[in-house]
Amino acid sequence: MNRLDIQLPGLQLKNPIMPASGCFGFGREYAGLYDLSKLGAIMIKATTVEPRLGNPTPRVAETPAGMLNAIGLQNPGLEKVMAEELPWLERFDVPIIANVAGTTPEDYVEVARRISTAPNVKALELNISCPNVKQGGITFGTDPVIARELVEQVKAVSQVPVYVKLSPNVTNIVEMAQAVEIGGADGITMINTLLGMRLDEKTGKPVIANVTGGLSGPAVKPIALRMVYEVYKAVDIPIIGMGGISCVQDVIDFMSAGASAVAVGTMNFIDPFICPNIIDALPAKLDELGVKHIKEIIGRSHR
Amino acid sequence: MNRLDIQLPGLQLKNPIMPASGCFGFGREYAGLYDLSKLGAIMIKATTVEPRLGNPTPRVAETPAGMLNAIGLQNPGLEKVMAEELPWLERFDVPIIANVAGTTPEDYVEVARRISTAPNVKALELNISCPNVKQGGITFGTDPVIARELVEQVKAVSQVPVYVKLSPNVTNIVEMAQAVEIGGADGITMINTLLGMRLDEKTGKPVIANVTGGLSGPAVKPIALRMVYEVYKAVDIPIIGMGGISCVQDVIDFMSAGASAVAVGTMNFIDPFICPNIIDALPAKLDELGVKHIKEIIGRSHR
Amino acid sequence: MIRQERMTVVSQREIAKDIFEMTLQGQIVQEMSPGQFVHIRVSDLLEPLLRRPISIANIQKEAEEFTIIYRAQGRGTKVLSQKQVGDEVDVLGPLGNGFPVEEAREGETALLVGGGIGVPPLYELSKQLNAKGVRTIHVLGFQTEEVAFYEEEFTKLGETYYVTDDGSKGFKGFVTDLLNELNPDFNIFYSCGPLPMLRALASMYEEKKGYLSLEERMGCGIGACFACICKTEEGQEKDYVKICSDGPVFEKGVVKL
Amino acid sequence: MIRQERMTVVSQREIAKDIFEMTLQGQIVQEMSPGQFVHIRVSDLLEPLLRRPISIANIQKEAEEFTIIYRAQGRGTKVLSQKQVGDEVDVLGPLGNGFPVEEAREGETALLVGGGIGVPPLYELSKQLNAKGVRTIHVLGFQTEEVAFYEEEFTKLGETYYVTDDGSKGFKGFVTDLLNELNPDFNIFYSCGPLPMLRALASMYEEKKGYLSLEERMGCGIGACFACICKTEEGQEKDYVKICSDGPVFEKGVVKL
Ligand SMILES: Cc1cc2nc3c(=O)[nH]c(=O)nc-3n(C[C@H](O)[C@H](O)[C@H](O)COP(=O)(O)OP(=O)(O)OC[C@H]3O[C@@H](n4cnc5c(N)ncnc54)[C@H](O)[C@@H]3O)c2cc1C
Ligand SMILES: Cc1cc2nc3c(=O)[nH]c(=O)nc-3n(C[C@H](O)[C@H](O)[C@H](O)COP(=O)(O)OP(=O)(O)OC[C@H]3O[C@@H](n4cnc5c(N)ncnc54)[C@H](O)[C@@H]3O)c2cc1C
Ligand SMILES: Cc1cc2nc3c(=O)[nH]c(=O)nc-3n(C[C@H](O)[C@H](O)[C@H](O)COP(=O)(O)O)c2cc1C
Ligand SMILES: Cc1cc2nc3c(=O)[nH]c(=O)nc-3n(C[C@H](O)[C@H](O)[C@H](O)COP(=O)(O)O)c2cc1C
Ligand code: FES
Ligand code: FES
Repeated sequence: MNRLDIQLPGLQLKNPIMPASGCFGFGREYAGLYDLSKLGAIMIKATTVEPRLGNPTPRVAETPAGMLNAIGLQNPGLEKVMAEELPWLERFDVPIIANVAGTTPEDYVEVARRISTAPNVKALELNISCPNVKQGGITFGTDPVIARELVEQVKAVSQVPVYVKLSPNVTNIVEMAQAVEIGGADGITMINTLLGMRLDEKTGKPVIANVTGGLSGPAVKPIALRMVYEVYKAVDIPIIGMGGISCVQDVIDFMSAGASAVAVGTMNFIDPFICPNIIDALPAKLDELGVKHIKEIIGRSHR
Repeated sequence: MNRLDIQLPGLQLKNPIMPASGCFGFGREYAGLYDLSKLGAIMIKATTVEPRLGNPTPRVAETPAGMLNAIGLQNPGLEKVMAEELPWLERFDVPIIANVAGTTPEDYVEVARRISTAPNVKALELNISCPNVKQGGITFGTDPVIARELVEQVKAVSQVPVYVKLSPNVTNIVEMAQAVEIGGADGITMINTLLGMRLDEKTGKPVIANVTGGLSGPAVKPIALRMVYEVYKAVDIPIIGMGGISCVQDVIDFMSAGASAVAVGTMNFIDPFICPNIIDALPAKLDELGVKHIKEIIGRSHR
Repeated sequence: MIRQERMTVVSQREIAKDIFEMTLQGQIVQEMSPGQFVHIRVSDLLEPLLRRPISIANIQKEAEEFTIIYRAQGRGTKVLSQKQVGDEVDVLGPLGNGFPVEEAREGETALLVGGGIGVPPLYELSKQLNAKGVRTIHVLGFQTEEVAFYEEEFTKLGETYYVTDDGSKGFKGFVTDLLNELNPDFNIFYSCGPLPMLRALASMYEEKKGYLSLEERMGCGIGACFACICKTEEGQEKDYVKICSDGPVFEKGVVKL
Repeated sequence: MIRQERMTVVSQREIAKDIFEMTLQGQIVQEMSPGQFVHIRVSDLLEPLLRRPISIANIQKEAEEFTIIYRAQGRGTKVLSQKQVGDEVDVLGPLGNGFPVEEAREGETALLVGGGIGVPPLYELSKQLNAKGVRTIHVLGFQTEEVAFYEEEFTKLGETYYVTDDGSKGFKGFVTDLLNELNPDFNIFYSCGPLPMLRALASMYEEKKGYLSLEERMGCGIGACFACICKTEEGQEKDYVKICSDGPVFEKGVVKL
């Protein structure tokens, strides 16, 4: 019996563990370390219509139990992702979730229309929450009306279910979640990074060339968990939870709060084997909790 | 020459270091450890009109490089604070900043009117950002119009300058800062805690009896720093910065970002001598940075 | 007086499954009394962040040493269990008000009831009671034999009974079950352990003088943060007490259990 | 192949002010070459969080040992400097593409120019160049004598010049000043150090074949996170390279300095 499989709109997951977008490139580097078919799914790096070079360096900085990044959606562009990255990933038995980004609604629509036709892309993740680009990105993620409209437009063209990635940089996360649900989202992924900053000790100037960066890693876990907990109560679509996951217990925590699956971001950099290690550790954890299938954990905080 | 003194509305600070509200009680416990006259100021625990017993326990939980609390504004009430705590604190040569909380605007006004008459209370800190009480608290801190009106009412009765403590749980911190500035605030203190959660590993239920708690400690520093940086650019009133300060470098960081003084919260629990230790370490740090007076550091990130 | 000291690890060993006994050396030992606790920073890094409250289990003033016995289960105590002889540990203490040894008089009998990691502070208490001529009876409850400890040490000081949930050591059941059977004759009792045990004891020995040591999650450990509040019974002077600074030991009847 | 290994500290000593030399033992040593680096997790706790990239300074395959030389200045390297012999350290490596030893032929002369903590990888490089009969000239720049290291080691391998900002050791000034005076005769140069130094060298020896090792803040260290991007010069195949996986060593003229 598979004690870990999870069915979600568009996604047949062997297990609920996947690397988060932007923390795993297009899989090539980690494929040198372990068999990617082991993963529940892969969330690939944000893709935009045109290739992007991203922000100037330094792009990362360390913070207490966390890190800041301002990569700025660097990616080879839709054509190259379609022609090279996605076909390469077909060798693995793993569903791909394509992270879709853009500057205008038209950008999102264009990427969604095309990328949703790739055979191994089983779902889209609308990135309306990247804090590191001047236009688009987070502005779509902080206004419920704009977010809803964008989701509607993308849903109209996508061949696969659409998940929307929420930004934590809002007063009311529930309002955002409900807006994208009304817009037709098939699921929610959360959370993206929190806007933060680090200063150079000598000069006092921002370390990150882009001034601010997105905070991720274990430091943000309590915030992410609270938001998943709140959103779970307020919507009927499934949640893929993320934000600071660093061990098998964190997976249990996010699923307890209401996530149906989880993504691991930053910790891939610290422990490149973290995803397979967590997958291997899950059955023993379920035994410890006296649970037959991991599904039984979903939402238990609320029961 | 005093290289550390800072003048702020109502406050002649020997140095820019003070314990944050709620992390130092009314000073009695720390007075057993060191001479409180050493501190730049003391921000006392939130005071409400009536005594409050606060939330059920557990009230604290640990998180990566941070902690959650849901004390719930427990305090002995205005009468007792006026009759016992403030007079007791008069033995120290240190200005007191009284943290004012309430459920209704009338509560705030009542506490502000009375407590601002105490001889050693040199400023008020309007707590419109406590995430741990059902009514009042954070609702005042997330709506700019309500915040502005509350500040106006309190300003009308207070005998001393009024600082407003901002909540980080908002989409737009600058908007909140500008609103309280227009309302007549003499200064801003920021940030209060971020709403977070921890689950019990076995049961999956929230550890904090109040379900959610306020996240503080080093984990939140990058967020706090970013917000101070943004607000400094947008307002003309001084900022007292806080959020995760754990060492002398953090003080330099907050002041570089634009704070005129800082408060240390959570780290008092981990290192009860942190405030005097930081004060002692500041002159050497200024030498290292080639700076004569700490004032020169304020806002240097922006120059 | 409460002090913060970098103390040196003199010994560290696993005395039962996941149960460690660690001895630390330093000056604050001079001010310690039984039932008090220390607040330990397990790492100089920022994670794990909070100090851990651990009871004082054995005090040796001449050697400037004291011993703690703790279960390495969570993140912080696991880090603590990795310390080696010679390492330094940041200790804040001694904290709180311990067991009043003076309430038992020479020639009297004291019943000491401990449960799990509530057992350690009873050891120093028993030592001091015996030193002043008080007879001690020890009733010590554990989940299983695997996690039980200090049999020899307690037996040397007085009559000692073990109780385990599964009967793997000593009597099977709850400590209160054994006490019902044993029906010991005593003048005063002292106890530390899980809340249900303390509750059962308090109602079982309503007529007796007794002292209970409580636990709560802590922030500061010194009375400043209001994390460790416990409501008091009707009729007490204050509505609440702080476990860290008013306790952790309270006379039976003071706090709402 | 990149692997993650818990390696054992075999030695650790301060060889200059705040400069530590640490030797680690483990299997991944077998796959290391000069100019590559390792990504080190300094603590198993969650703070400091990120790995630290450190160059491989000396490889001893028979002993399964390699050596790093690092400056303990920031938070993470300070924690690393507290490790003791016998402690384990989590190492990811070997990473990146190192110095091409094969580009220098027997009988030729290689100029090795290092600045500060850019000096360490040149040591293993020089060892391997000398082993295949390449003559090496070392020009090593430091801020002051206090932080200079490995004089004996480099001198054994070839002509060695020290340059310090304040003249406290060797020549006073920049390495390029000394090179201008020295005007050495060489076939190829290899360099690692601060960007201004690399820039000056690249323009000074425009005609020569040269390899430069770059630095950037890193996330993953393996090419996945796009943290360590560097733009390339016009006419290169790609617009950018990743310092961690395409570099850290690049032929002069490939990347925009
Ligand atoms: C006054 C007092 C004396 C104690 N004496 C002992 C003793 O002698 N031996 C012993 O093994 N244990 C003792 N405990 C319990 C001990 O403090 C906890 O087991 C320990 O803090 C758990 O930390 P952790 O790193 O293992 O767990 P984690 O899960 O990492 O702890 C996370 C946070 O929760 C707190 N916490 C978790 N469980 C408890 C608990 N049961 N009580 C209080 N805080 C908790 C931790 O302090 C920490 O802040 C005592 C507790 C108190 C209040
Ligand atoms: C390929 C490569 C090889 C290196 N080899 C060596 C070596 O052999 N010896 C040596 O002493 N140093 C070397 N460095 C520099 C070394 O990585 C940094 O000095 C170190 O990471 C700083 O960490 P910290 O804990 O001292 O500082 P912190 O200030 O705590 O570092 C905070 C964060 O910034 C990063 N960071 C800070 N400074 C640098 C820097 N100069 N380069 C890259 N990241 C930085 C850290 O890795 C960390 O993520 C190398 C760097 C690279 C990229
Ligand atoms: C270096 C880096 C790059 C990221 N790039 C993207 C991205 O392209 N698209 C996206 O939706 N999220 C991106 N994220 C956010 C992560 O997918 C994730 O939501 C966030 O980091 C929280 O998870 P974590 O704490 O496990 O890292 C990135 C995060 C990091 C650290
Ligand atoms: C236990 C605890 C109690 C607090 N009580 C109050 C309070 O009564 N009033 C208030 O304005 N802020 C309160 N705060 C927030 C702190 O004053 C401070 O804004 C916050 O903790 C961030 O700073 P830090 O990271 O240094 O702790 C409390 C924080 C903690 C941890
Ligand atoms: S732990 Fe802070 S008051 Fe008791
Ligand atoms: S450090 Fe991640 S791509 Fe180079």
